[in-house]
Amino acid sequence: MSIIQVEHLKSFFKTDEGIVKAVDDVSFELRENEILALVGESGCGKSVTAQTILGLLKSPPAMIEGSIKYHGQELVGLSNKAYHKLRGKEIGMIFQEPMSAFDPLYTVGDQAAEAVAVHSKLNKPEIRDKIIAMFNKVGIPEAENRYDEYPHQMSGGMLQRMLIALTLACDPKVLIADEPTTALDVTIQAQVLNLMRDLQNEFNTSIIFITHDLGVVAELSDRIHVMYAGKIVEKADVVELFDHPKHPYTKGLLASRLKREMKGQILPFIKGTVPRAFEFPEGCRFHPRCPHAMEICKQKDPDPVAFENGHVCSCWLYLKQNKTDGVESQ
Amino acid sequence: MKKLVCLFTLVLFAVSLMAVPAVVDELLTPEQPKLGGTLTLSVTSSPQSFNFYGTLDGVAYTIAGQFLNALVEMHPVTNALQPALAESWEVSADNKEVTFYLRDVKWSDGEPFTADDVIFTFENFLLNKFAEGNSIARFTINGEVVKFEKVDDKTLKAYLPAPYGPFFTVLSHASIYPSHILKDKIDENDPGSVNELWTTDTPLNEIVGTGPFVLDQYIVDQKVTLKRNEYYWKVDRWGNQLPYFDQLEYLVVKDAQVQSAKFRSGEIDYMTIEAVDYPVLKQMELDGGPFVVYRAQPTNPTPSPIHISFNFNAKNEELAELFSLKNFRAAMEFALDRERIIEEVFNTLAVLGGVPVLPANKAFYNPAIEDLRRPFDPEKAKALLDEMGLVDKNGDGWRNLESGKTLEFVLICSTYQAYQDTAYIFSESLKAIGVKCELQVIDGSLLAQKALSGDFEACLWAFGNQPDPQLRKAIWSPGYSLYYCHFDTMNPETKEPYADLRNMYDWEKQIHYAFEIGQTAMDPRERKVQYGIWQELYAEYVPFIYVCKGMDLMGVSKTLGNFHQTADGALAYAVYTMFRK
Amino acid sequence: MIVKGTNLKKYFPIRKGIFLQTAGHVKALECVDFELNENETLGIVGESGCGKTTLGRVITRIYTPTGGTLEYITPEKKLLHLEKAVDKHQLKRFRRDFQMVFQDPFSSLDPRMTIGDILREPLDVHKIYPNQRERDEYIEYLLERVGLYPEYTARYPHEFSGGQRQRISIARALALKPRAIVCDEPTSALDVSVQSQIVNLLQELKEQEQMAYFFISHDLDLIHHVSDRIMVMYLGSVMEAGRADEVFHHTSHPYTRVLMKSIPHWDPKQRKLDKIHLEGEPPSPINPPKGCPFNTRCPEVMERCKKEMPQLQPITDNHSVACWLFDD
Amino acid sequence: MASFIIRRILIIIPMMFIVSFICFFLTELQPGDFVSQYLENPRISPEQIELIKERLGLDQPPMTRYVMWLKQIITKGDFGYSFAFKRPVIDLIWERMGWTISIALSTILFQWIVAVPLGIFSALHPYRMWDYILTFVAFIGISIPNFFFALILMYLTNSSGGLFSSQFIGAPLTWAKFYDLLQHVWLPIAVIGLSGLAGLMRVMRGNMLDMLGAPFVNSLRARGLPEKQVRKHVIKNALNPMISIAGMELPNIFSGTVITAIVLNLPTMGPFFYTALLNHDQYLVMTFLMFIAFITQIGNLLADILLAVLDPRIRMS
Amino acid sequence: MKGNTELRVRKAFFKHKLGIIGMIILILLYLMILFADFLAPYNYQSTKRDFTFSEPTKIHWRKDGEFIGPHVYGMTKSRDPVTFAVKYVKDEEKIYPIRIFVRGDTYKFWGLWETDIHLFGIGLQDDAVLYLFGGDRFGRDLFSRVLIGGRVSLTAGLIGTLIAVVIGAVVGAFSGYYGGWIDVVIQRLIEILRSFPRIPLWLALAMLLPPTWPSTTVYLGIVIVLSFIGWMGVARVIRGMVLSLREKEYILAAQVIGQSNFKIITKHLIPNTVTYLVVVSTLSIPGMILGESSISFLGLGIKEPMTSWGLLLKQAQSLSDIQAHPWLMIPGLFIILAVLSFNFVGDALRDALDPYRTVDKV
Repeated sequence: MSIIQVEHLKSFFKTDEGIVKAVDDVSFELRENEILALVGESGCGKSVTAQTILGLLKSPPAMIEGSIKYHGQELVGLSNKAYHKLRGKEIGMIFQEPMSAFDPLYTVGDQAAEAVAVHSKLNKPEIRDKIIAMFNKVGIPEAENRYDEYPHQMSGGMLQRMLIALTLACDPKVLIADEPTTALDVTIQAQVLNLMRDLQNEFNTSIIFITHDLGVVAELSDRIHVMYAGKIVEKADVVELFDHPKHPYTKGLLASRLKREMKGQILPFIKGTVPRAFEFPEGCRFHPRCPHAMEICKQKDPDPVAFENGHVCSCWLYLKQNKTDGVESQ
Repeated sequence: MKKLVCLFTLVLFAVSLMAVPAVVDELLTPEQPKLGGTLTLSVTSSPQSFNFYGTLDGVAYTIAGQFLNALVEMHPVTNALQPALAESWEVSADNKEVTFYLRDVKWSDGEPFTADDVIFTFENFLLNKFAEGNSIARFTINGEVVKFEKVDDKTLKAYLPAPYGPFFTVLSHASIYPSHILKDKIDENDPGSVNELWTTDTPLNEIVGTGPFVLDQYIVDQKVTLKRNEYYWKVDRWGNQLPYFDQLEYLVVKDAQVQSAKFRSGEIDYMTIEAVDYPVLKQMELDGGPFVVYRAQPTNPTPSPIHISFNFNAKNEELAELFSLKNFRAAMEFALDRERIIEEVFNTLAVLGGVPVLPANKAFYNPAIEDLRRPFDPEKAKALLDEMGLVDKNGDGWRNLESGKTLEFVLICSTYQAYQDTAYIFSESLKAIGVKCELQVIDGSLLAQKALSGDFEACLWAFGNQPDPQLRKAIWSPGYSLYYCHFDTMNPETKEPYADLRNMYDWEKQIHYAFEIGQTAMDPRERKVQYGIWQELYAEYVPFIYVCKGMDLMGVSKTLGNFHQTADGALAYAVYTMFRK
Repeated sequence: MIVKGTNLKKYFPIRKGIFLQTAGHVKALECVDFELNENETLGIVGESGCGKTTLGRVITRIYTPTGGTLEYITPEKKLLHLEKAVDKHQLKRFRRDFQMVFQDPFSSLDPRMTIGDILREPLDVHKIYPNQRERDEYIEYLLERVGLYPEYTARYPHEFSGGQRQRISIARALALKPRAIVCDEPTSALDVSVQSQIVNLLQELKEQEQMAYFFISHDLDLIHHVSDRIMVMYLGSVMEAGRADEVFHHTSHPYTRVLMKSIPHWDPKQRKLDKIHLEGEPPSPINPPKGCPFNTRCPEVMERCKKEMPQLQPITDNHSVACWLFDD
Repeated sequence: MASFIIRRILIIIPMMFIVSFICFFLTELQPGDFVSQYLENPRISPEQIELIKERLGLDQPPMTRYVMWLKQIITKGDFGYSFAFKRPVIDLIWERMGWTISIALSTILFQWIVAVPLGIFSALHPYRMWDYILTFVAFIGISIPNFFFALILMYLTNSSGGLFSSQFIGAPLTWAKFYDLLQHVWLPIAVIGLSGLAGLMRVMRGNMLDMLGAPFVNSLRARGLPEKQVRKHVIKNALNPMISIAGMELPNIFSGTVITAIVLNLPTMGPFFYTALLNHDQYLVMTFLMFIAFITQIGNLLADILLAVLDPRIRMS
Repeated sequence: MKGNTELRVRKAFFKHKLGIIGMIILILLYLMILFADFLAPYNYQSTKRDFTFSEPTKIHWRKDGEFIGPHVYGMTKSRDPVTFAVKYVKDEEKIYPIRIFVRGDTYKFWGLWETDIHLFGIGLQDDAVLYLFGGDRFGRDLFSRVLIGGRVSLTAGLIGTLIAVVIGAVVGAFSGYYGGWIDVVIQRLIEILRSFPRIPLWLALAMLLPPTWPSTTVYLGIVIVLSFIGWMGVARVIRGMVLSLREKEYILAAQVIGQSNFKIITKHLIPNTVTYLVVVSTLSIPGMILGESSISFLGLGIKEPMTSWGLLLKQAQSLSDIQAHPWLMIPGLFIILAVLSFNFVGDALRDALDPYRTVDKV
């Protein structure tokens, strides 16, 4: 049962350098009670996808096509007013930089209360109680006192917890987490990831988790979609993907991981660099860096190929040879 | 506004025993008045003080003129000397003793005016060298000061060291202060403390006078209001107590154009007009505006005709030598296009104006100087310069000095627009005859400082003007404060001003002697002769090249009564006889 | 040995008010000892605010240490003291031998200079290759050395990607033929797929140029990969130090252990996050806790830890720990 | 917070010392002195001038006078004596301060009341017709010399400046007088206010645009706050930086009044200062400059305090 | 963040229509003053008695309905016997065609070579003038005077800003780079100086200029007075920038390679603030132009025979002047035009450069 159904989504921007195809023909679905990870390097379009779902991109300059369905309701082209009912209440979002996600002039408690008040009919003391309870739940010590403090008085880890508390206090069905731990230290990251896992179990929230860190993905997610240059190149169950990556890009990413036993050796790597958003190459966008690049890769974008276990990969290697069980790395 | 005088009439030195009633004549009251109302005039800044002996501020002088009187005064129109606080006086045969009989006058607070007030005023203000606005120089004759002595409450004697022709004239400027108010406020040990009396924060009921009005209200930087003095001692022909207006207001209007705007909108009843503004205002009058614009022969004392002077002791010795040559100065006069200046700077509303004495001053004006004036003639100027060997030696268009340097000098003038324009036109004319004249426009006070310390080459300036040449002693007498073109003639060894005849040219000596005689002469004809000699010498040797003098231009609201132009062109009015129609 | 630090301290004054009076100190480094040997990589690892970047800047003398000694041994075996105001020539000499590669490839290159200018600057300062042709050849050589094309000299930094810029940075550091390079998180701003390229380049240079590295990172795996010896820092102090293998295989300090466990494992079948229990957050370096800096979060905290600061003590030949658990 | 304010106040003392020093030597270095204006007056002799100089202390070396002046200020609160008015300068300044401050404050009020809403409006409709029109008008406002604008307005409205019609000067306060004041006072406020207004409006617009792009705005929207509530946050954040501008604006308002006040004949400090400057009424000039500098310091102080009250980040650091 | 700042600024600037219009006007204005002698039909100092306050000359194209090209008629001056107002009566018999490259007053072009060719005019005639903006009280050509006066007004602002920017950049850079006590002292000093009101301080400073200085020196003096106040704003902005640049790693890199502090400031810090400096300069020039005109308007600035727009406007000070000779206000329009254009350009540059507005309120 899918909560969010994204089909052929395109988010383009007009800039001085040309049209940026930040998200280009992306389709996926978010299922109930799962953590779906969107993984990719900088500029791959994962954040834009999230913002498009929540209608946070201004149009113009953004040009959005395709379809996003939330419980069957079409979100593309939805009025701002209708979105107000959706954001927070149905779909919540957490951001990479917890510090800049808060208005510096109001206390965290007030900001949380403001958000909750919009979506519920509770009176003020009830809201306060609810938020403090939520703060306690996310492990904020002295939640009562923290309620009246300002964002700048708090550490990043603390703020991120509060942002999670604030977002969950509105009881959203879906949570979009945009690199929520990237700005945090590993020890804090571990705490926050743990927290998210626990909360997801408790609240039965579906999560779209956006990150560039495969380690985090491996720890947390149920399914993974790998994005490269505005496209989803591979979709799979988390175990499946780590065990049997199919797309050369995914393989490259996994291979470049540092392993203890490789100390002192030359590390495998993907040649070249990530293309900039306004100069995505023609054909398969990965072909200039792909060790298996063929003539066709330079000309035509590959269509996704479905494998067993819901594993999907967009690569000419599989289209051409038409194998259903994929190709082992050479 | 206190109408200052320019004409000097005969001094009444004969015994005058008849008490003159304080009735103003027909000249000032041609129309039957309506009583009451407010007269609104303007001043250019807030008064710096209400004590005009304690400051040199012109506004203070203007306002004090409305609430104070002197022993004698000049008629506002004819300038004839007439009794004021002194009802009459007699002069001794040797012309050295004057007895004043004081009028029965009350101060505006009801206290009687007595001889003590006069003694008090002379002692503490007029003859107090610490008072900034004192008049010691005017009451000093041959180095000695006039003495006053009380005979009784209403009688007073003045002892002159020598016969002194302009005595009554200087006396008419000596306003009397109330001793009963101020006596206790003076710090005996600090004679300079008189300057701090009647400053602008004094409660206005402590400022009393004998004049037609008395101070009522002072709104900082906005308005000074005076109200009618119930005790004023003048009446009109019909027996009405003067003044007619209940109130006299001075609006503080710093900017000339705002003043002009206020006049046009009828907020100000009358004002003097700049020559450049005359055509527009006259046109408005013709178009039915609420005012009349008058044009009269110049009698206003300040400024005197503009003059151009050259420093005989300029730092550049070659120039100094040149400047002291009569022919050079004559050439400069030939190069001065007075007509053009009158036309362009004054809209033709100016007169040539003689040398320091204006033609309107019939008592002293010497018409002979008209023939001595050198009219604009660049050819003659060129010829004179050529004759002196000042020719263009290097062909760059400028004449050269003997040393080969370009004949050039710096002409300083103040920022006042008419002066600047005059200087500009003069320098243009000089350019045409190959003389380089660089203009330097500087602040008036700075110009004074430079000129009076001899730090200049050429200067365009104007002094105040006075009805009696004696009052201009400071200008013509070496060592005095305004003598500035020939510093060699001042004796550096004496501290008191003293002329050093050794370095004087003959014509300078003649001027010096003429004044020496004129000062103590009591016969007006003798004085006119002596001062006539001075005027002729000035015209001939041109230590100052006089340019011209703007006419008296006045805009007056049509609603004002008793303001008119007499048959001979003089403007006849006085604040205390005007009324609202 | 190239450089040795003993008891190094670095306090930053906190200035407040109109005349910026000192209102306290950020104690970024608290009594740090280290030494760097020739052709050796010393890895410094720790979380943000642990003082590792400060240490890197003290070593390169961007910062003057507040206390302790910093000794440099020249190739001629002369000993220079660098901790206080130093002779200009000596400092220059030292700078030539000790270079640095920075974290952010987007801010470490002057955007107004061409690549050629950037590489020329160190040569000009130290008057190496005054002959223009030789110099240009050398610059081209440097570019090739780091895997770029020589014709890049005329281009500006903004025309390059992060990985390429980091290569330019390395080339600039190499230009003076230094003995050691401080690498301050050289790969943390790079994309995962590019990171390995830079690591490989640095490793290659180490072997070929006999380079010594002072390698700073928050990434334990990376530190393990490149380092010969490592130091684990927490709140300005060294918690654990020793041979890389030793530290990794016999992790001793509770902090290091927690740190190790916190790293997400790239294996979804072995999820471990729920197994760690590290409460709270690091205290502020303005008010570090008394005793052991880690005592506020340590799972094995004892009374003594709250009172006394443990010193770094060897537990084996190549391994020292600053923890009372190992105080025998 | 309290210590912040105290420290902030204490710091004004040494600052004012330096200010006083600058003021003194700024006036001291000017060519000519107070008595030079007397040289032209025929009623006064060189001896008298010497006497006046002596009385006014002008014969002392500058450093001595400066020290004496400072001493008088500290011990007696005496800022010196106006050569022209023979009165303590502080009294003279007080007499004119009322109108000066009233006009300055009303001008600032006017600027804010007009500029802030327009700036917000402009920012919410950026690069549309009204934004362009407002921008254009704003820039015309900045670009007209004050005095020229005053002249043109006077000419157009047939006004003769001042604050009251002459019959109301000094009259007791009545509705008629107040109405008369309003009829006059709009001119200086409009003239002085217009230039700063445009700047403020542009800054407000810019702040708004910046804040609209700030990450927290996205976060607020993501929480489902209605646009109205989001704007409330944005406006509050955009207004804060304006407060310090208000502090800095004070000296500019005062300086705006100098030439305009001369042209418009206002009973404020400006023309008085200008005359004093031309008259070399040294203590008056110095004290005036000091006074304005002081008021500016106070203005900055108030702005700082207000900012601290409104911005927790500043309040708590 | 990516992309060259200058390129980005240039691109963004050219989207700003008002900015482009401003830029074009400025280019025209500066070209105008560059060729002022040549463009001006008359020498700005040459007086004509017979054309005092003559109103802007009417240019006619037709004579008796027949097109004969642009020409003006002869004029005779007369004075109203009652109001003494000057009147000009045209004499349709005397026709003077307007020609280009006409001979007139001689001048030294750029001070280099003497010539008497003017772009257009009717030549030197006794009874006719071509005064596009009318004449002043000496019968000088206001059009020519506006052109020449622009030299002072437009360059005073420019040079003043240049000086201010150089001082401000250096002081700001040192203050920001060294920090510590140097910074504290400089910042306090700037704060003190900024707490003086601008115009009174200008006036007080203008009073310092010895009035006996020749006009060209006064001009320099005014420029220095203007820049005296301008540098502080620049210094503050630059200090702020340097404070953030100082933390940039390329500055650290320069330190590490042993570059001297002086060279770091001059080679790395200041060049990287240049774009900002350009914006700051553009934004502070208008204030300077207005400042010069204010000072000159009050008579404390530029003096005759030199002229500036402010000084020219001084003639239009009185209401009767405005009424009788409204063309005297034309220099005011030029001030507005120049200042407006600078503001447009500055604003466009700022918008283009600085979406985060660090250079507001200089």
